[in-house]
Amino acid sequence: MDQLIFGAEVFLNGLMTGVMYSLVALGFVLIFKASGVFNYAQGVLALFAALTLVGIQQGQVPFAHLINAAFGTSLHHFGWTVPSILAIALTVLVMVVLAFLIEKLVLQHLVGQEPIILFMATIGLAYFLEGLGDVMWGADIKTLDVGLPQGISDGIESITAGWFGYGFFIDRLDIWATVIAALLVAALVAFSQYTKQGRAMRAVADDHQAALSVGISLRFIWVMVWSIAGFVALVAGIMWGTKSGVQFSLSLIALKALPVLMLGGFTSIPGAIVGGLIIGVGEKMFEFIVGPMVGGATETWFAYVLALIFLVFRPQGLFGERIIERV
Amino acid sequence: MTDRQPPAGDLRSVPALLARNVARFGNRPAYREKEYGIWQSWTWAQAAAEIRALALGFLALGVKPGDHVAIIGRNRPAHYWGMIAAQMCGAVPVPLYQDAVAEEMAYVLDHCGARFILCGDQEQVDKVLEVERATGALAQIIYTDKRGMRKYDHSRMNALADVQAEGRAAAQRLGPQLDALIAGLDYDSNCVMLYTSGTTGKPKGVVLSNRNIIETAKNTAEFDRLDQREEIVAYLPMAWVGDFIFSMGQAMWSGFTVNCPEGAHTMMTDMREIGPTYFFAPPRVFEGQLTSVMIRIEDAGRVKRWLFRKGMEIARRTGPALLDGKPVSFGERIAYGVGKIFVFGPLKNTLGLSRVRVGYTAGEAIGPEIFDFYRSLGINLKQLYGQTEASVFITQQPDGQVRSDTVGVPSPGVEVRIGENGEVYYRSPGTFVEYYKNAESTASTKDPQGWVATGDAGFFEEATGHLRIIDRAKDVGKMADGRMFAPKYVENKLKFYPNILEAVVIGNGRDYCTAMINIDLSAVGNWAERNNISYGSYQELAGHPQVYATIREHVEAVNRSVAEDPMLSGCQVHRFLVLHKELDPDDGEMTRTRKVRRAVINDKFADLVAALYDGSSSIHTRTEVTYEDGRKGQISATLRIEDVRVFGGATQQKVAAE
Amino acid sequence: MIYREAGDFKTSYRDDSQTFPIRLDRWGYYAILAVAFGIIPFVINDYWANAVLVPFLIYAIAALGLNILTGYAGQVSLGTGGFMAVGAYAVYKLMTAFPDISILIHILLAGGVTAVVGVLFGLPSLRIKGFYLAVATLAAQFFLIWLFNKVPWFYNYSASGQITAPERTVLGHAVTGPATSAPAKYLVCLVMAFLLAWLARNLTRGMLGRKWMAIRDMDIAAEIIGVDPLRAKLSAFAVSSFFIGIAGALLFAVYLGAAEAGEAFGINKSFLVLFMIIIGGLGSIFGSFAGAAFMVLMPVLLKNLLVGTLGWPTDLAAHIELMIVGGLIVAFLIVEPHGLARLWRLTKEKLRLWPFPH
Amino acid sequence: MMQAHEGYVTDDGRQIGGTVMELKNITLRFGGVVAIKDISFDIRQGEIRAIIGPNGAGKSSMLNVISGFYHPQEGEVWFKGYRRGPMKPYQVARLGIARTFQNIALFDGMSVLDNIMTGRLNKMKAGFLSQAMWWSTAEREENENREAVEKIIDFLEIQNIRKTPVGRLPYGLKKRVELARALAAEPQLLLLDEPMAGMNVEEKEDMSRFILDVNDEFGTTICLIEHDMGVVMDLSDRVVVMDYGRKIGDGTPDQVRNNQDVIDAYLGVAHD
Repeated sequence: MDQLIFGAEVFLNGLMTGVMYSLVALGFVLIFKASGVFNYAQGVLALFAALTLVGIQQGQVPFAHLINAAFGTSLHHFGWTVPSILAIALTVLVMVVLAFLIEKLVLQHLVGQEPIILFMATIGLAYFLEGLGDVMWGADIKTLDVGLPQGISDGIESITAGWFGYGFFIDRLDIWATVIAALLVAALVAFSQYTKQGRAMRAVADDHQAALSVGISLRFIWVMVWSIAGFVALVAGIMWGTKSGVQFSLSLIALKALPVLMLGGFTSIPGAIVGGLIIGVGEKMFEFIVGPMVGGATETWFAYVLALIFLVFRPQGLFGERIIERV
Repeated sequence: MTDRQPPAGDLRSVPALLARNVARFGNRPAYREKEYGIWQSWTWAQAAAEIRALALGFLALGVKPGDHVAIIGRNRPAHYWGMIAAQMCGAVPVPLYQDAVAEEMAYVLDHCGARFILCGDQEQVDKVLEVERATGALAQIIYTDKRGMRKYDHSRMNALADVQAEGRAAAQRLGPQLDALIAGLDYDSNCVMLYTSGTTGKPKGVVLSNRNIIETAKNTAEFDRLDQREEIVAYLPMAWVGDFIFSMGQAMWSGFTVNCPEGAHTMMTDMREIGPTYFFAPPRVFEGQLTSVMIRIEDAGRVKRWLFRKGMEIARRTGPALLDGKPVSFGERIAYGVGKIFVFGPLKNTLGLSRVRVGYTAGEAIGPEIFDFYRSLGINLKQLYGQTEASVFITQQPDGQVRSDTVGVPSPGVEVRIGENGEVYYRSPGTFVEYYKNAESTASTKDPQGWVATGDAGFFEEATGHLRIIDRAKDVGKMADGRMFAPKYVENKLKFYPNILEAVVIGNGRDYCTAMINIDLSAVGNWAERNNISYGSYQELAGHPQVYATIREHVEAVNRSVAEDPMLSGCQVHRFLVLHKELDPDDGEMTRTRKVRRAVINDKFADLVAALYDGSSSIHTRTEVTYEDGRKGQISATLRIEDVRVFGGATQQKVAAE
Repeated sequence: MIYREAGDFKTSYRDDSQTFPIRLDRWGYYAILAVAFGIIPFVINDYWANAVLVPFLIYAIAALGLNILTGYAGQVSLGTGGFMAVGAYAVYKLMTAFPDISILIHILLAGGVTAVVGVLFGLPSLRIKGFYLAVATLAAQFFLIWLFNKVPWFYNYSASGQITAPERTVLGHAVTGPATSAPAKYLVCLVMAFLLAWLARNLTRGMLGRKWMAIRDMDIAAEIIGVDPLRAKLSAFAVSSFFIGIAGALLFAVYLGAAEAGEAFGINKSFLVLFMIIIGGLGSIFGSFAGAAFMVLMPVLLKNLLVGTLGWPTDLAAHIELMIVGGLIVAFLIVEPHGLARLWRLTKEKLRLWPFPH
Repeated sequence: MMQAHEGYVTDDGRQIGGTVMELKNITLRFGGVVAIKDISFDIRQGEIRAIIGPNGAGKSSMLNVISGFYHPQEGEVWFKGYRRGPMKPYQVARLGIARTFQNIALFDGMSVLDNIMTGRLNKMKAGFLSQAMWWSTAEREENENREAVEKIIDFLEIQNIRKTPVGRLPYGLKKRVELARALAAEPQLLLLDEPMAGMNVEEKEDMSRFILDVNDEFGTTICLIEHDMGVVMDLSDRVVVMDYGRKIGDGTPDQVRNNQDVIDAYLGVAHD
């Protein structure tokens, strides 16, 4: 009985982690759909966003470390702090600029390259951004607080206690995260369905030539998509950052989005979400059930192995289109 | 009198030399051919085996002593083997020009009554079959390349490989007979028959004996200290005596390696790979190469072009001196060394000339700056003077005594004298036996004492004892006022300009000289591109005013230099025109060896000649031309005629006819 | 400019298809070997061994391995780190289990073990292609590392969870353990690198290599002309893993001496080696070495410059290095997707045509 | 007429042997779509057999059935007297069936030479170890096969591009290299998928010459699909005409030319 309830709790937590994964995965899907680029840097993007946010919030001097080293100064803070909303707004701005630069300096020159080359390019990009983030804001672990409620939700605990005589431990943040993520997803779906740019985006995804012929600027779409991805990354970054501090591991956690995608299929937004949830729940449950027998920490690989096994039987993922080979 | 003693041992025939080489150089490479991506090689021993098999096959096919075996195809070991195999059977090989058109071929086959013919490939076979009925004698066709031959009627046709196989099979039966035949060959038996593409009339079959070939090979090989380590590239027509002497005579005597390129289009790359140590090429090859070098360099970046210019300056200053072993200052030597590393070393190498120890050019006079260009790179390029009837060598330049305007001293064993009319006569062990089935022209060329008239006019320089050739003797004529007229002499000076491909100077029995000129399309065309002058056709380019201007400058320059030589100052060109078509062997205007046929030109372009002398400033003309595929057509054009200024000496200065 | 090829002609397919068909290249190659074997061992000191040469040679081997899989057979893998770990732990278990057997044999066996594991994780490649596969190989990476951390048997139940290489000797000279001399380390790695490079060349020049490349360039066509994709891909995985396993074994036993799966063979190793072959040149043996040299030397130089010369803090230098590496990868993919190997080939062509431009 | 199974003699006097491949009542579907409907015909030893038809007639599908890339839902494929069950493409290749592709399928990363060498992979048996060590066995085998390949290179007159990377070649030459690769396998049956597609006139002439020469020199049995009617008629000994997945004609070029259905179905649309 207890096991079952524990299970249920784990399941819930899994769902919520899953939402996070879906969130990062969304970034991938958007970019992949629009530019056929498999953006490995998405995770680092989240890290970078979070770092920037914290930096701005706390009024850090960008590149302080570098400047100090170069000119023997000892700059650190401007001495002011920026309200979260403003900070977020500024960060979004930064991400847009970043998106623009990426398009201008990288993608533009790689048009028409094989996907695998683009993929490798984004790995390089990831390294660059990681380095940049550290050089700009310093590599020390930062705590991020944009005023999201944290700590165990007493409400749920008492209610559930009322029901099962056992109170579920659920972090308020997770609840918020879930809600925000859900909203974001809804918003994105709506965007891609009902706005002109959104449709343009899908058009590009289906066929670059066609998109061009109907007068959609590829470059604009790409900048837009990367900006959105940047924004999504920011949100994800905020969530993870608030939960477990802003640090390099963030980008590794974001790596989990890859198996998520392989489940969901690179081209499907709902796929990304479902995939995220499956992985989230899956790894938590697996750890809960099998973990103890094998010494735990199975989360590190469960997602990948699951995806791997799954792929062998359905190479194009849950929702991806079937590939027919012709000669 | 040429000594009648055979050389060391009794190497009285090519097959005998082959046997000697097998014994002496058995495992050294004798032949190589670029095929299937690599240089297929045969040692002397292997080659000898192949040749013997072929010879036995010939016997089996019924080749008899005295037969003529025609050979037509590109330079391939198999074809050289065919010649030797024929000799083994006591037959006489008759190599033909592979680009000969059907009629020419028909005449030759008919004239020599060849019973066997060795063809390179389907194309040649087709030609033979086309003319077969013209020549009754033909008994058997043998072909080297099997490609596409499957469908042919093989009742009188065999693949060379099959002939060899048959020969090997019959080795037991026919071996002794073959050995007897080989033993039967002596110093006076015929070695080869070569048809000279006579500048006039039908080709003549020049019969050369073993003595002719072997003595010449021996003397000249010793002259240049050739040995078995030399590498040559055999790419000149097999029917040309030069190729026979180099790739057969000297190769057999010295035992060096003959390399055959994959085909005409790969010649240059193959040449680069092999890097010959002993190299012969007619002037036009060197000209062509130089032109392409210049063009390619022009496309290079500024730095490279500067480097190249600097390098070549140094080379011009120092190179020839170093070659002739003249004293050169230490600084100059250093400079040359540096240039060698960065410029002409690599250049020579990419041209495949860096290993050349002895290089010859002949057949036509070569332009001084072309000649010097190669000399200055450190290539020991020399000139020789010769003709088919002499087994090539009459005079040649010893190392260190090389000049572009002489043809050197008499080759070893050759006596040379100048006739009273200025014509050059020679007598040598290489002197041909006879013109086949043409006793009277034999008699008219070779007197009882064995002196042969070259048909060229020339004189020995007192200072150096080197021979200088002025012109074809019969072309050396007198002008209306009795002054000496030597068209070739002037034409050569004209042709030394890269822009001028061919020139025909007219003036025999006239008051003054005029010239018809062919521009060099590659050179002039390139110049046109640089000065973005657009042109639709050769004809249009030839008629372009600026082209005319350039050509006139050249002609004037030539006049100036001609004027310096009192004996020839009368030959200055007063008027000229630029021809609207290239002179072309297919139109009979030149020989296959690209010698101008004056008679043909004189009547073919009679109208132009007239115009040159009637003072008119332009003329409209129609000319018949032959296209590659043999079809004939008409082209018409209006040509401008321009006057050129002439120089001092040209005024009345009679020369007594001595 | 420096090439003199006249007279350098081939009379057999053997000569024509040799590794260095041009005489000058051949001499250059022999010269390098002479220096590597004949001179360096006598002048090498610890700094050069540990900072530059030994890691260079070891990573060159890993790069060769990954290049066979990715560059020749076109199967992208992000599991290199994991496979190196297999090599490391395999050699550790062998060393400790059979102390009397030569370490060299253990190293080779470690390669063999890795090959088997590689084939195992290669199986999905028959169904999965492109970066789906790339991601799938991450499973190998993370699972293997987890395995080595969680199963004490692998690290012989040592308290630290680390593996430490005991001293083993070759011909009386210690090649593992703290007492190992610089020349010994260097020579072991050199010999291995030399032999494996030769092996790689042989495999890639022949029909097996052509099968790999055929699969890489157009797998359907390859299958239709008779390539069995299963065997082609798995053989690529096996050979590649063999190389990488040996690299891992050397990295642990000869270079590091002690290692912990997590930080010694983490995902970053996978990327490091991947970068080596991208920068060096996919599908090129020379490229594997060039890439390894580049990725090993660059940090050293940067460190000397930023930390040594400018006196900047090391962590900053490290971050800047990250940026530079990342930037270079992107730059290379944009400018010269075929890496240093191609650049080298182009320069060579120019030199051969000198003084002509074409 | 010539449905008799013991060969015949062509008008240019070539002896055509017995049946090499026979297709019986082939039907091929993709999901609901019927690509080929109940088609039967045979290919004889040493003949040049053409399958023609307007675009979308199912030619390519037919070729893919013959080459074993598609497996028909109904019907039988007989090759050299054995019924061919479903096979992997590479197994079919080992039976001695080689092909070229409509949109060239060369290995762009490899040189012309290597591309053609791949054609001989079923001829090369050297084991893994001997390749790894480059033992004499492996090396000898390599060089022997190189020799065979060089003969083909010479035959198709592509010596000067021997070592060029295939990616850099112009279209026409690529086609030739692909033919070379197929020939290198010394196939029992050579399939050519639109060998003339996208070629200019003289390229087409070259290609036809080579096809005829191949058939003549090596006696290779050739089956080609092509929609350029003119070329096919000059090349082939017998022609199958397809339209909308059905066979509407089969026989010598002349017979086909005068076949009313063909004239209606094919020649009509051929001119658009």
